[in-house]
Amino acid sequence: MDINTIIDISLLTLLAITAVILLRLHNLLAVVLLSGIYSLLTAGLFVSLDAVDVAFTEAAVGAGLTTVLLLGAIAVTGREQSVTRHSRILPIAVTTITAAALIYGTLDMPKFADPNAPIHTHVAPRYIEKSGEEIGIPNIVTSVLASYRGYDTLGEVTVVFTAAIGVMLLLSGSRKSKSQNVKKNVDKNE
Amino acid sequence: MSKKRSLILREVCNLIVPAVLLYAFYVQFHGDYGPGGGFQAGVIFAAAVILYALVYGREKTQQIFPASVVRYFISIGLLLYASVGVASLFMGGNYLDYNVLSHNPIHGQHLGIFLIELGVGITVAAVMIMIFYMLDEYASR
Amino acid sequence: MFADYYNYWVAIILMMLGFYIVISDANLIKKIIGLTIFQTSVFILFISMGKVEGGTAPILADGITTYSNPLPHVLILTAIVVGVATTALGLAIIARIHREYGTIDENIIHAQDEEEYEDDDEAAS
Amino acid sequence: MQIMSVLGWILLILGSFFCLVGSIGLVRLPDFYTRVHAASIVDSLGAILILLGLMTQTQDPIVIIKLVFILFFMMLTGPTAVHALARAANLTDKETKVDNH
Amino acid sequence: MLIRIFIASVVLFSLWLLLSGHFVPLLLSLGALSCVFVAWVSEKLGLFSSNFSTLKLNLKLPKFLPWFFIEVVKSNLDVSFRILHPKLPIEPNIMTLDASRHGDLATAVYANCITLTPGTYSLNLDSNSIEVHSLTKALADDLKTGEMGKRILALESRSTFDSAN
Amino acid sequence: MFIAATIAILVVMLIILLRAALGPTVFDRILAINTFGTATVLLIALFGFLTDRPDFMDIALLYALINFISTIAVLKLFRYGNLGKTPSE
Amino acid sequence: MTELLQHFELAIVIPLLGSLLVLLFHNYPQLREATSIFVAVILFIFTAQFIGSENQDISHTLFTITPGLSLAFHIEPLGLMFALLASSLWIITTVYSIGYMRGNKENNQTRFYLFFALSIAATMGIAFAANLATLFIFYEALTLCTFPLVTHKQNADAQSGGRTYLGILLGTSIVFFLTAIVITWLQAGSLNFIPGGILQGNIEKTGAIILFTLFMFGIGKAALMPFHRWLPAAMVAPTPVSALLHAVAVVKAGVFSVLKVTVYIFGIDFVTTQNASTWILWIAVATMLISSVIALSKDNFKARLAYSTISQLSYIVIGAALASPLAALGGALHIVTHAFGKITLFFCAGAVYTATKFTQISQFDGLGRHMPFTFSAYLVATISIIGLPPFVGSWSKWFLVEGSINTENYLVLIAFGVSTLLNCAYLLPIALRAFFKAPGNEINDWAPGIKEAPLACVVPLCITALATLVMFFFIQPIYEFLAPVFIK
Amino acid sequence: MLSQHLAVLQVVVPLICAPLCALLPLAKPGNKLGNNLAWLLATLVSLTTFIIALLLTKEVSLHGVISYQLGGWAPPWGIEYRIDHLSVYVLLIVSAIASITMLAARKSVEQEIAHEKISLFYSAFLLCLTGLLGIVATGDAFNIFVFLEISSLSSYALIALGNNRKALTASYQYLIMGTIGATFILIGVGLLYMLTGTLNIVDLQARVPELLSSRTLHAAFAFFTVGISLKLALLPLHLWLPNAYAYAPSMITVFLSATATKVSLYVLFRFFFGLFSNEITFEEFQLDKILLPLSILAILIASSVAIFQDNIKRMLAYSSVAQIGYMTLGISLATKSGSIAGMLHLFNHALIKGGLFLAMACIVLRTGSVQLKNFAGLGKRMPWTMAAILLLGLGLIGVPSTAGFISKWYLLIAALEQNNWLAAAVIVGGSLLAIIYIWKIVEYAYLKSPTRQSDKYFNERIEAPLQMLIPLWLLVAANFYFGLKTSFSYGFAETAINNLFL
Ligand code: NA
Ligand code: NA
Repeated sequence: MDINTIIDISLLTLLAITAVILLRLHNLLAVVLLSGIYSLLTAGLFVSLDAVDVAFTEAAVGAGLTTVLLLGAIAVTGREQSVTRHSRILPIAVTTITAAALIYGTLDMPKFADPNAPIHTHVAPRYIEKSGEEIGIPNIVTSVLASYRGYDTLGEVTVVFTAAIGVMLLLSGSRKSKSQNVKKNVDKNE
Repeated sequence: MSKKRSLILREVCNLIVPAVLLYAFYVQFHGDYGPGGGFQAGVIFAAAVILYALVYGREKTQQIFPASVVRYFISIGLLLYASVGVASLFMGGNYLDYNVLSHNPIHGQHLGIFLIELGVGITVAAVMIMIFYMLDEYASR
Repeated sequence: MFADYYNYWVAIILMMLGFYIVISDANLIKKIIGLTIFQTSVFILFISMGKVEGGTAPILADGITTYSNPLPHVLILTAIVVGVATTALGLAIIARIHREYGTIDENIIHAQDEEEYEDDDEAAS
Repeated sequence: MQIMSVLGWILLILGSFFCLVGSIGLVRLPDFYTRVHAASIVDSLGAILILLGLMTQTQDPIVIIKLVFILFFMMLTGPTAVHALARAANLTDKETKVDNH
Repeated sequence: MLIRIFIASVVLFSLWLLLSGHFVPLLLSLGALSCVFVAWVSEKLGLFSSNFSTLKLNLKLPKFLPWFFIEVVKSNLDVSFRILHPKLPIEPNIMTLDASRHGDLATAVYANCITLTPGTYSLNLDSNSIEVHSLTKALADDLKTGEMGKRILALESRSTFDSAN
Repeated sequence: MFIAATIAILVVMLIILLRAALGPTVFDRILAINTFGTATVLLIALFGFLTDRPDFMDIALLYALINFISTIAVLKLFRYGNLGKTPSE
Repeated sequence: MTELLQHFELAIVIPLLGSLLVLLFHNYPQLREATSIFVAVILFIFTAQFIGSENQDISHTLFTITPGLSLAFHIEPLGLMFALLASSLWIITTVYSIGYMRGNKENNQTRFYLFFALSIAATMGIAFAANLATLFIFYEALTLCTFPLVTHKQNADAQSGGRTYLGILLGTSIVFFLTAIVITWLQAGSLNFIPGGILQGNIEKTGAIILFTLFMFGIGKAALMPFHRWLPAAMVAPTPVSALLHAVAVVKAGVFSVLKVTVYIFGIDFVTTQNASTWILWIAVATMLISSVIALSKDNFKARLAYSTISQLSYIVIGAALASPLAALGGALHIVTHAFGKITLFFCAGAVYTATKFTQISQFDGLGRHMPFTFSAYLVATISIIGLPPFVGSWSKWFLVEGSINTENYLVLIAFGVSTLLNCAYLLPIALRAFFKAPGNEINDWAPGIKEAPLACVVPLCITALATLVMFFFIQPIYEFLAPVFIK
Repeated sequence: MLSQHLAVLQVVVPLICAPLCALLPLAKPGNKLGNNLAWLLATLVSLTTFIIALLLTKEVSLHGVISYQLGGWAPPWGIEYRIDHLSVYVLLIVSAIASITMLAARKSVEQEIAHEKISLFYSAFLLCLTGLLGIVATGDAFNIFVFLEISSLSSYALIALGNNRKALTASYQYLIMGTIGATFILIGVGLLYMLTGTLNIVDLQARVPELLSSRTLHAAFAFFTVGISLKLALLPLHLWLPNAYAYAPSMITVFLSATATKVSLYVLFRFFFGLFSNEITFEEFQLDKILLPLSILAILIASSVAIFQDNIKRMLAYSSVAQIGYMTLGISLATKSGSIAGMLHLFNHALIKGGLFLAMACIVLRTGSVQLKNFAGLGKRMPWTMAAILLLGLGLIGVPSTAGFISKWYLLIAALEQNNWLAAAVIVGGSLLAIIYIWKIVEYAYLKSPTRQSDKYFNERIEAPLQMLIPLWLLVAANFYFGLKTSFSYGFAETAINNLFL
């Protein structure tokens, strides 16, 4: 077992522990903080899986931004904790079935990190081999992100834009009371 | 007395914020070579502003980054990105085909990527700052 | 067998833990957190797919011949952004819900809604 | 070169050692205020030694510079965060004490 | 103001050069632009009023750091020993240090240094004093002798002349 | 040697996680998480060397920053119930 | 002119235009009602032009909606007969309506005349439909156009009556009729009405039985039990509506469809060879008898008439289900004879209501002396419906009886006998009461004021009553007109 | 010059105009210029997308499939826009409904949305339109996900803007379920990508057949199907829909009800028959075995629940769940004609339900409520609106000569072709239930007198403005046009499915 595998397995195990703690904790602030840890660990894992760009983003977003946003929301709602619980049977059933389906799905997966898996032999090789001459920049992820699949990224920015529009719609200004409007309108008509 | 209470924080913030802002630009413009790019830069830029707001308060932050201006940048970034595509249409290529942006395809690619990453950075930074403003303003209402 | 699929299996377990939080917890914010965990774990699954034995990060450098697959990274970058956008919007909605209902406990909100149905909901509340 | 390698070794091992000690302290010590001291070990000597150790292991000036930046950054932010944390805890404790009386 | 922006830009640009590693004209000019922009924003944000004194203070650091580093190592060893000791020999207490002679910045640095040394950390700041939590009595007494306070005061005193602006 | 240090850091992370789980106060958790962030920075830095691609220090640098901001944000929220209020008391 | 006549589908357009004019004149009641009568007359004249060309195999396809669904019309004897019946009775009913609506000072008269005209348009569509799809479209249109008429009063009764009306008619048509049409399309590849049917050789025995059953129940307007309840429910409508629509247009559209399906989709021979109709026959017989018994128990005049209608409709379904040419011919004939008889009865009910506001039979004691014309006409129509000469109703019953003998269905024969006795039992006593019983309390109070309903009411009912007598003697041309459809 | 770029312009035009719309000056009290400009822009953009869709339709009819390489990169390396009969069909529906919605929207939006948010509102609308069009136009599995999220996020925000606080909880619930759905889709896409190395749908279809025995492929299929079903609100995953539609701002309900689930259904079609194939979907995965019972339950349960709703928007929302059941029922018959019928119903239902909700918007504008008891006497007070509801209701029931009838006709044919009597019974039974709930409205409007809260007002005519009535009656006309002339609605669906089926 090489060090990569050790790190990989250790981080995954840490992630699992974090997730279980998260599940059991009901103090919102603690949950938010731990979800930050979860993100940090994930980002660490991404580094070990060679996805540095993703790790970079996950760190900035998952551990940083999301935490701040969650805290911002908690600033509104207060650190209220769950008072009631749902029944557990349905959620357990649903997750179990989903997990079973996924595990079933893994059974015919190409092995982890197998260089001959179809995923590594079709489409991707072009990016690795040709992006240097076609795009001319060393970061292949940037080449694919911004050029080969630049349209996805346009969509991604649009998603971010949408979120901003949505948040502004929801949180800015005042709520219009409907009953008042209707009265006004009826008066106008009469 | 009050000034001293958060003194450490303010001093450290004064040091860190410019560094982080600069770092954001570094990440923005070095995305071609290493990890990072417009999105990450935007987030880092926003993080710097948020840190400033945490320490000095939102109102003071909004004097320098007013919500009304940030609101425009949200659109401007996306428009920049989308109009690179429109430019390639008018220069005879398909949408977002950067090759046609310059006589040399590689130059075109560089230019295109540079512009769209800039668009991403602008929008993301503006959006994140805006969302923070909105949530915080709402909390204080 | 175990080492071949360990990444995937743990990712699945993580996904299910997140998924379970989403559907079982009554606290709206915790649900959102569960959602981010669920999604983050899906990202792990994706990134695990992209790993190549002996490969390194897909940033061209002299002397390196084996790179991990960049495409999953690109997809997940987008997915992360989508995720944070969803979270932001969800939190904004929660903020509003708290103002309107005075709580972020799903069951209490439902109870309030039910009462209102019975009262009769002339569009304005 | 050899010296640097050995030095790096020592620094890294020592750094790891202090990190471990700090984390153990974090578990062993009885209350929040004492645990802060343990956390400081990780934040100060643990981090410093490991980062210094890493600096000995590369010739790339950019990497070294970045490590310096990280170190500088951590030394700046770590105590600030701990201070803010301790102050917040302290104030909160005082408030609850006042409430109780 | 313009001067400050200029100086800051130059400093920032040197940082940029250190970080970048890619010295192509495009990146350099972008870097320059970024630095000017950041400097301008920082000025607007009012970050420089103390930043320059901090910078100057940092220039004095080389003399202070070795002593401080040794202090840090010593206290680290001490605290480590106590943590690993089966009996956990600690006697936590809180005390107040006089900082009336220190300026704002120096107080901040003083408090941070206290925090950086394991075994002690600053709990609270006051205009004239720093409240300190220490793990043992001995460490508290060490602090009370004021060695660190004096050294930090020395750091500051030589840079007070330009903190007036 | 990187391996040893890496493993040590992983163990450190595990232990810190324990404290984060145990709490008992929010401050304990914040402290643990802050320290966890430090450990992660070190892990990433080590990892860059481990895989012989040490030019990814950016990530570690970013972590240090993010870690700081979220800690400050939590504390601000805890003290003022609010993130952006000007602390003028 | 002959060019114009080629376009017999104008029979639909004329009442549509009429409805438009009614809408246009909504502020001028005189003009509005004059228009109604005028258009009715035009329609009748227009339709009558086609007598003689019914066997010329004229058909038009207006347009095709989608394969299988085309809007097409043709002229054949059965349809022309139905069209003539409806358009002629429309004239009379319009006159009657004017008297009734004014006499009772009903609201929303424009809407009434509007939907009246629309209903006639839909009926014309049914009459001339050249395929099942067209028939179905107008069948549904008729249901919808008559709904506002049924619920004319807009009160709670109207609401619940309308609900049953719409629920059953729309429900059965969508569930059974539509399904049957789709099956027909899938099996035969066509929906056209072809003499001799289109299903022969395209469907096996069980399929045929199921399909026939689906059709018979799907055509809810034929009021086979258990889907008969809409008919009594629809009696909340103003009486002219009941008269025209529930004695003529709607129910007759139902049995007309039954006949068309039997004759032109299945073919009488095919129904016979497959025994497709056997159990529908018994349901019809049961409906006939049970509804007669129910009619006996009803004191509400219109309700009794409604159950009588259900019973009489079953005669026609039996005619189709017996699957003998003569019986089917009898059924077709019964459409006409029952229409004249029953519309007279409804006119009488309306006249009584207009004159006295009485709705219950028990209130009628001695009423005949104050309203002699009305009750004489009632008596005439009753006898025609019972099937006694010299009234036209006797002919249709005769053919039906002969058909049942030919097919050796003696049980049906007996059922006819029983049903006739029941007819007598629930219809005759009303006339007897009115003429011979001593006036009840209510009439005593009212007596000086009671007189015949307005002329516009009385004249039409006299005309229709007279028609049952006249037609008895002119049965030969009607027989010759219809015979080619059934007897080769 | 732009004619060869129509495929991408279809999506990019609204995408670019959304930020432009957000840039318009915020309205200040007394100054509506910005708001009116925003409305004008959104309307023009919607009409433009409709025109582009028409041009694309012509193009596809004449020359077949349009493939457009985004960024100039050939698929599978770049993202491909791939427009065939099926996509054009849905593009037309979406853009047409968007145009109708925007033409009618101005007054309703002015009333329901806070003044200063109106330009943002239109921006969000355009984003939603962008997302929906993008999903349909793309030929790339991951790109579907991205545009799905654009449309979803904007719909969450738009739904939450409803004036009742339940709009917020509805939106939140939609957000959670929608995100779970999207994540499931992501998992599905991920597994497919893992097996094949490609994201291009055409490329995927070429590679899938040799993987049929792979259990991973089965899992991918399952996750994709469940994910889409969540977005599609297929019973029992429909929980988010009723409240979302009931409490969203009126015009948003109009738009979403007629487009959002339709686009999800499109994705299902694309996925079942374009990415996999009908053989694989039905023979290998036996999808029909699960989809059929679910569809049947959806029709019966949702229709029954609709009957008991007093909030008419909620009633119509439940009706939508039932109607989705009809569409999936068509698919689950596992035949060409079944899928054609499902597709056709997608088209017809968009017109009908869009129209019904638009009528609800008129009623909300004038009376402020869509509670059943509020409908008393509306037949007189809002004659044109109510007449439209009646006629569209007939369409929903499936009365002949309406578009709804054509759907049921083909569904029945498809069911009976298979001798599937149960399905046939459910198709017609659902219509019965529709009669009941539609007739509840009709009775209240025409047969009940208004409640006497304020006699003075309750007999006044309060007909909706022409700005809304004209679009409404356009939809009514379309309901009858497509009920009498099916050469486009059926013919195109037929070609689309024929091209898709093996
Ligand atoms: Na990048
Ligand atoms: Na310390």
